[in-house]
Amino acid sequence: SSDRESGGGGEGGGAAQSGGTMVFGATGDPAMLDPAFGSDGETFRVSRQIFEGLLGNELGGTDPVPELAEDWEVSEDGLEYTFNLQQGVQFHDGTQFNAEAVCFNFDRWYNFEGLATSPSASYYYQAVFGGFASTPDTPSIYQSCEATDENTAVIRLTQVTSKFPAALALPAFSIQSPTALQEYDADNLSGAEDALTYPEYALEHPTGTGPFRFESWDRGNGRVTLVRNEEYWGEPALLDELIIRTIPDGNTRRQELQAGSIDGYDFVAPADYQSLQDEGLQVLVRDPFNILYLGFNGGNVPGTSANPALQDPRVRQAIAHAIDRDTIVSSLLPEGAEAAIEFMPPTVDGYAEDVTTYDHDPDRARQLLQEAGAEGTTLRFYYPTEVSRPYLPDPAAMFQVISQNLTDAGFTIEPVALPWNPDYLNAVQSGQADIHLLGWTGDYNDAYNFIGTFFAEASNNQASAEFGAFSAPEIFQALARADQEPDAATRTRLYQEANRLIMDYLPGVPISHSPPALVVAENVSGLEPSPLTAEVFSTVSISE
Amino acid sequence: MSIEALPPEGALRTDVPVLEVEDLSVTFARRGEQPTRAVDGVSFSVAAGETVGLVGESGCGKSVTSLAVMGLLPRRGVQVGGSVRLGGTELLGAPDRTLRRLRGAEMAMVFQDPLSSLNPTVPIGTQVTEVLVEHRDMGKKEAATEAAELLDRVGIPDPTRRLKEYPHQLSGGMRQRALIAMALACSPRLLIADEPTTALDVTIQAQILELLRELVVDSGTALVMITHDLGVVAGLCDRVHVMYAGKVIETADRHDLFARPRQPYTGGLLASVPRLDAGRGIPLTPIRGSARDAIPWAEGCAFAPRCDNAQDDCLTEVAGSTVPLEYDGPGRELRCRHPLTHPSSTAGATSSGSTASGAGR
Amino acid sequence: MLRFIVRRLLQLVPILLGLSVLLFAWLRALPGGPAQAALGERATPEAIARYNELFGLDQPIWVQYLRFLGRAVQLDFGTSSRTGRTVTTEFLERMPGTVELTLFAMVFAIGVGIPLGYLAARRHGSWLDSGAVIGSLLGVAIPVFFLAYLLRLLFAVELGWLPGSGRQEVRIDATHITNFYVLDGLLTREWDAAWDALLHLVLPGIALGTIPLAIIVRITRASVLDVVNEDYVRTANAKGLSADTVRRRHVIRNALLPVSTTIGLQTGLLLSGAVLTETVFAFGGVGSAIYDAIFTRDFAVLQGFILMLAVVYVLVNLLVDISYGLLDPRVRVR
Amino acid sequence: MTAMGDVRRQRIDELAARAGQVPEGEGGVSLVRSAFRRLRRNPVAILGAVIVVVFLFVAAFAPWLAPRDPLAQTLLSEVRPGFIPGAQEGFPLGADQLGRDLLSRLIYGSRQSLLIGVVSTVLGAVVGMALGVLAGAFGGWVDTVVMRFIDIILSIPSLLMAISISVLLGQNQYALMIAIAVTQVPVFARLLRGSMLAQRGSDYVLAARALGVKRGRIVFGHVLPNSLSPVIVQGTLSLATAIIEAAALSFLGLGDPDIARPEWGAMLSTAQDFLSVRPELAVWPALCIIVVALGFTLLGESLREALDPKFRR
Amino acid sequence: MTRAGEPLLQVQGLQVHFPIKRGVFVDRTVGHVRAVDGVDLAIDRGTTYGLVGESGCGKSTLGRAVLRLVEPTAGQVLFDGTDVASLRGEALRTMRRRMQMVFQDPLGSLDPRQDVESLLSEPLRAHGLGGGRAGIATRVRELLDAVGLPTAALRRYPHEFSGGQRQRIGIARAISLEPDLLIADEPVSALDVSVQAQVVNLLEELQQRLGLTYLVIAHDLAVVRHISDVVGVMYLGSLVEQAPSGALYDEPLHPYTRALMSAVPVPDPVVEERRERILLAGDLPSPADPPSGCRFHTRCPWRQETRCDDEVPVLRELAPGHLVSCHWAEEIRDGALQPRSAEEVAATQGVSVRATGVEAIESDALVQGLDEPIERR
Ligand SMILES: Nc1ncnc2c1ncn2[C@@H]1O[C@H](COP(=O)(O)OP(=O)(O)OP(=O)(O)O)[C@@H](O)[C@H]1O
Ligand SMILES: Nc1ncnc2c1ncn2[C@@H]1O[C@H](COP(=O)(O)OP(=O)(O)OP(=O)(O)O)[C@@H](O)[C@H]1O
Ligand SMILES: [Mg+2]
Ligand SMILES: [Mg+2]
Ligand code: NI
Repeated sequence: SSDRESGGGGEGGGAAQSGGTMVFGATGDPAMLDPAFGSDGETFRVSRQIFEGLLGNELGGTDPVPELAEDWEVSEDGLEYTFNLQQGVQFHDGTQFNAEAVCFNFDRWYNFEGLATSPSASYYYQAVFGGFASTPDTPSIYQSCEATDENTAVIRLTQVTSKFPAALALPAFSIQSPTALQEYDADNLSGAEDALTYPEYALEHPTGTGPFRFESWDRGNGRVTLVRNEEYWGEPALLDELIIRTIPDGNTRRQELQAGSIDGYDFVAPADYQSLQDEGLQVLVRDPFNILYLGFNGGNVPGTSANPALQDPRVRQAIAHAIDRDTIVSSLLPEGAEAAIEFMPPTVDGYAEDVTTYDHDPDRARQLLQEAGAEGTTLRFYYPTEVSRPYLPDPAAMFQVISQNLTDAGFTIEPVALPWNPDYLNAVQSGQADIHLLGWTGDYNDAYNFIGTFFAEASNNQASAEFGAFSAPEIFQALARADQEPDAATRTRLYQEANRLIMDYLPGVPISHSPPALVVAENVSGLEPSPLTAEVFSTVSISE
Repeated sequence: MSIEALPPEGALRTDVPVLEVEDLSVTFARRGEQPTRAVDGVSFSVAAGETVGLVGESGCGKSVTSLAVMGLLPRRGVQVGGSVRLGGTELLGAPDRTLRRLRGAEMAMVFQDPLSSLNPTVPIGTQVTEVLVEHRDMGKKEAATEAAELLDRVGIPDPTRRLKEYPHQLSGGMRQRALIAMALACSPRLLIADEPTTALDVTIQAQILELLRELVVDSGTALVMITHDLGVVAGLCDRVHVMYAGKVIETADRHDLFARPRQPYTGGLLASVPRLDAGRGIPLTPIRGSARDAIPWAEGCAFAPRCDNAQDDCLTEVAGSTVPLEYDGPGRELRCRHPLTHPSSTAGATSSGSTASGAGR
Repeated sequence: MLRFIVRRLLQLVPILLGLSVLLFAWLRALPGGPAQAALGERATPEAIARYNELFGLDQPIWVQYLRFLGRAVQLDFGTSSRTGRTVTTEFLERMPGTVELTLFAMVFAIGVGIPLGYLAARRHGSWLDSGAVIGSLLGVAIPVFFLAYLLRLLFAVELGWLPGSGRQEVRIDATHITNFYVLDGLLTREWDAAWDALLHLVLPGIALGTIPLAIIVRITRASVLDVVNEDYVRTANAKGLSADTVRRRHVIRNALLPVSTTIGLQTGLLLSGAVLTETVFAFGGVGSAIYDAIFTRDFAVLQGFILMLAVVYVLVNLLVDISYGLLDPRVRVR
Repeated sequence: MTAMGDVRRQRIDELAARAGQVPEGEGGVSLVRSAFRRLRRNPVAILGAVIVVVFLFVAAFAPWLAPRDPLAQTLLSEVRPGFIPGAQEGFPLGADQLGRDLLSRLIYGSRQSLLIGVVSTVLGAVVGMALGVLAGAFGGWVDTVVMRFIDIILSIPSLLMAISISVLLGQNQYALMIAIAVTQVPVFARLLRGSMLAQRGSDYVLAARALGVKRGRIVFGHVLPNSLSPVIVQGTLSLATAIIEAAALSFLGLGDPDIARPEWGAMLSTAQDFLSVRPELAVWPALCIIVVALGFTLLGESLREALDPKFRR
Repeated sequence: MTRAGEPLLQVQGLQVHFPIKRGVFVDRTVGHVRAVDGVDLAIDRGTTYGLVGESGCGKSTLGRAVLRLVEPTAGQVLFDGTDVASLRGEALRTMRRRMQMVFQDPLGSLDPRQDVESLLSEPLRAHGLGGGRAGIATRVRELLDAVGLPTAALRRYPHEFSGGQRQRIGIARAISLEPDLLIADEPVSALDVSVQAQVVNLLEELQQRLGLTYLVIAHDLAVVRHISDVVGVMYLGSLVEQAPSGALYDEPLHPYTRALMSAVPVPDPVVEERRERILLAGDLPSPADPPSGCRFHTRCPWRQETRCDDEVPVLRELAPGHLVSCHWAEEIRDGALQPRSAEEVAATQGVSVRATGVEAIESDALVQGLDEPIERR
């Protein structure tokens, strides 16, 4: 059967017409090219073309679908997953893809040592699986991987989690060539003084099974070149070549597309949607799969001092009533954006229609504030600079409008602006802000990926520092129960319950779900926008 | 001198004075400012082998006169009137090309400050040879040999080495010699020296003056010597023109002038200079005020405010009429209504200073 | 001359030492310190402690400094936290672009500035003069990034004559040997690549070159105005030299002396100061690398780049001094 | 003697008496005053001064001149992505991307921009001059140490320096001012030192020493005041540079964190995102920056000319 | 304070050497400019001592060293019995009150920002003289009167005056402290002849009126002779001859003085024509590297094979008050030795004579460029 498959691949390669070269404008260079160490969008944008995981995402959707695994079964207790693998798949270096390769990758992650175990290296592994073999103190939900035969891999977990297996669609869990990983010393992260040095594998030899092969990375010119994988096991890519070019400045990206130097770009400013369309360019709007919120500081992070007024639910409610979400959505966010009533988008299972809502009502806000005796409360309002996120295209504008709303309701705002990464994230996640703007784009379709990330119980019975380590046992319990519930319907109900609890408690104000967009030139076809911002370019073609 | 160096309109004539300046006037008119007349109706002539001195205090228009003769005044904002003829050829209004051909070849000039007058970034050699190349059609090599000879002639030791040096490597005296060498490169018929020794020490000044003296004697060059040092004039010039506020106010042969100055101004100048051969304590009798105190010639005699002989007719009632320059005995001209009188004897020349009617302080 | 060069090179030592202290202190003084700077999105205090231990950041400060210095002497400035490659590699990869850009900008500024300044001086008071003066004032007053947009809007988007960003058309598959793209194109005889790389220099080069252009125009003009009034120019005219000789040998030569100093200073500034232009034109040089480093808090890169740029800057100025010595015999040093 | 003669005689006496007297006229014209006079006659200077004065006036009286509250997002509800309300009744230049009156923001913006320019220049000048005085007055090893320090600062390109400082001090308008000020320090220090060293060698300083004037008085009473003119010129030019540099820092995202507070640089850099929608949003603040910078530069250049001893009579 | 017999100022073995520095980190001294190299002189009260010599021979430096405006390297300056060289701080400042200076460049020596009133009252205030505001005001008017300037000048600034008037202001300032000694460093050489005479007259008049003692420095021999009682001739940092002015003119003994004297043009054609001229060869040698033996031997028309090149001549008194430092002074006076022409001297000496001012200024373009107002971005 493998003969047939590879023959087919060869045929496909021969039959594919010359699809030309596409140049796509990205906002930054990838950090490196080994997705196991990646956590940022630009790294994943490249990874997704080179690599595939056991699962992938539904084209244009958020649901996990089989990719390198043809299908899978879960044991009754939800702890054992059996994956039946695609046959006749080869890595770009010619290595055969099989169950051993799969287990090699799982074992690789589990056995990371030293610097590879630092959060800056293997963030997603730690977020999904917890600890490593080398860190017995931190429990890991991964137990083992077994290649029961050439095409069957069995993965055992120590604990049930709703994240699994959906999380396997994340590029971080792409299956990479064991030969190449070994040959190029993939796990050998070294570090001098204050930075990680990546091994040769991650810089020069990423080897996967995907529709494109890595060709070159020209850092000086900010260009990653991928070429079609002629041996691809599935439908081969139409493009001969895909070049991902770094253009940090949004205006430059737009002008370059207008000038025809690039064929498309990501992070389109909402203001430009219309004018780009008028020029005949295609603006591809993704379905919103994100949440923007204004986080409050619960005031329990040691070593920080939040405004104590925020402990008072009435003050929190006042803030929620002060914000004019409808105007924000209509004026600052692209068409298709929605005001949010809870901390996850409606398309995710577990969304509750009937949570407590807080309408725009400045008078009510003032009244609540008065009741709480907190008129004129000064709030340190953190917002990020130099960044455009799918859920927050223009942080400065958002900040200004919300801050004006709050001022109108009787608050005093003390603005703090910090560059996004790492300053802003560090400050906000260590509980330094009174209120802050942040959001989240779902990694896969799972409620826990949203509200669990925000409000699950961390150490010493408190929520994460981002929300000021507030303590709400009923929310924690509800989330934990839901996460460990193997039955899907029950789980959904439990998550809905959790959402209601959260919106009653009001640890922050959910603001909006915003549809980010890509734009491509007129002659580009076949690019399917993905709500996860996980576009795959193999279906894209470009005409003269 | 080669034929090519001559202007095409015809050879410079030798039967006329080398330089004739007639009624030369120069007016500076800067935008937004009152026009100033720096030189006002100056006339003089210089014959071959003759040395003519222009003396006067600072700012009286000596340099402007010389620059006007050379055609070196800036075009913009300057009006030059009158006539300047070199060997019979009119220079005022002559095209730039003609002037350039004459300058350096037929007439040359030596300036006051030898350092700033030399280009600091070009070797002395080049600055000398460029004249030769320009006017005498010499090749580089030939010019260099000739330049070395010139430097030797003006008394610069080791000329071949000096040719490669830059102005700042030369001493003041040598710089001035180098400038003179450049001026002499084409054996010009007219040499104008504008205070060539003012910046130099006396011992060096003596060397330079000796050089100029030899030059006039040996080659018959006509020399216009501009200076404010009456001593230099006394030793070098045949005829002397004393200038004040842009006009010549007295002209005389050297001996006459020093023996019997007629203009109170000339007298005053002579009485102001301490003399080496006069004893200690003989008081100087200076002119009062300074050159800034001149009145416009149009109101009469510019010197009147500082003059002790001034009478009411030194100011004219008709605006624009001035005290004229008039014949005052053989070879003399004078612009004064109340000149100094001298006892008829021309003997006691050495005491000429005391004959000036002493006043001042 | 050699003595002079050695002397100037030795003078670099205290500057670099002082600079390294300053930079080191700066890095330590930053809120959160290097650990926070390096650790990613959701770092815990434990992770930070682990990190500090790992990299010896728990040692006394002077031990840290000496170690830093020891490595800096060997041109080891650590590793970029963003790319994971050594700072030195990054620098060597980025510098050629900046050098190319700077050279282009200076060639533009000199090529246009000196003739324009000279003409303005010769036509002192004419409309050309006023135009040059006003233009040069505007050149300094206009924010570079705004100018960059205008230039690109006009020449890249509207007219489509010139590429608007990057160092080379990405679709061209050029071979890179030295990372000087124009040079590489010539070396490998990929003429189209060389030409394309050159075209990519035009717009950023012009944007970057405006300020030096403005300054050169003004200094040339002022300097020519000064020189034409010098005594030695009068002497040259008195010697009856042709107008051309006077201009070439006596006016321009001397007028260019102060200009040459400016050119050197400006080159030094450009080599290290192209942050804005490179960012706006997505030009892969040192400036855009620094920009990225700032916002990703890539301190190793910032520190290393600033130090190395300071060396470049001082070296350029040394070159200027030497060339000035060659141009002006008065300051020629024995 | 005629009557006419008498008059003339009198005139002669008058003239004679005046010869050697001090010149007539109002007199007592100090160099500063005479420089000022020359300045007044220079049309370029007047143009510069008018620009500067107009903007200072606008900044001072912004609350009275601005038709609206520059912070009020009055027209926000009309704003749509890709559409920003243009000029209309009560909004002569239209609104910005948050529905605020552009004209009012430009008017208020002059305050912040000029404030940043002035404060950072003054700060830079004061510190730089203090260093310069230290080096210029004491000479010797003090001079060496100060100048080496200055060399170190100078070897860091100014924008990088400003960036490093804003990174260090965090993002606020004081950090911005300090950052710009620091980049000005070496210029002022060198300038003043150079100028003081030149003055120190002059004869009048020697004369003061010979007269037994105390050292402090020589430095502060003679050397310093006479060394100031290049500093004043540089100060004026630096104002322009500071305003532009502030704009650049805003553009790089290192500006004032309270971006609601109108400031031209910040307005220009945010407007870059709306170039395709309403280019005027960028053009107006850019024009303001250019014109103010031009004003200061013109003034500075004419000051330089006016104070240049070459032009003194 | 009235030790009448004693000279007011006595200078003994005064040396001023300026180090020539060069170095990598720290400047090392690689040589010395011997600006003043062992000068002895004495000035009696109420008399004028005139100092002449070519440019660069150290006249100004000597004058400044007397006032301690430059530090002497060696030697003594006894002013009224006190060694000025040993004074420090306040004592020196007070002592300076009694010695004042008039400068060559009248404009440069006046602070352009001060008006005349402030210029004249500053020294009074610095020394606490004049007695209060009103006292100072009257004193200032007196001073103006003394130098022949109207009170209208008070409110004016130096640039508004003519050269001669500025020099008068300089003189008024110098005499404001009622000094005993006035050092005038080329007080008239920047002025026009007529103005020069006015200033010379003023100086003489003030001397008579105030009983001042003058040290007048000039390069113009005629001026020096005109106002001095005793004239000293300097060459390369040392005195070569000193004599009462009449004696010096009548019978210059040193070859250099003779040459100098013969070089001064006299405004009288008759004299000029008769005058014998002794031309000197070459220029003044560099004081950093002065010739051995007699400093003048490289240019001396009377140079002899013996002694001149290697033996330093001492200042000998040949006639009462007439000192000269020449090995062959008597022979020259008596006509026993004949001078050679400049060409001959130059030929025998070769061209080893290095001119002054050859020292290149080491220019740090980086430093210098930045001292100008510049734009940086
Ligand atoms: N370029 C000029 N523009 C305006 N006025 C000028 C210019 N050049 C000279 N003058 C004026 O012309 C007058 C005569 O100047 P000139 O230089 O000829 O004097 P001088 O006799 O050579 O004086 P000195 O002895 O100082 O050289 C002066 O009053 C001067 O101010
Ligand atoms: N501060 C100084 N440092 C170094 N050398 C100096 C200094 N001052 C003077 N000299 C040198 O000392 C020598 C004597 O200078 P001085 O000024 O005393 O000469 P001078 O006789 O007054 O000359 P002039 O007639 O030109 O004024 C000169 O060679 C000069 O270069
Ligand atoms: Mg003159
Ligand atoms: Mg002197
Ligand atoms: Ni007479």
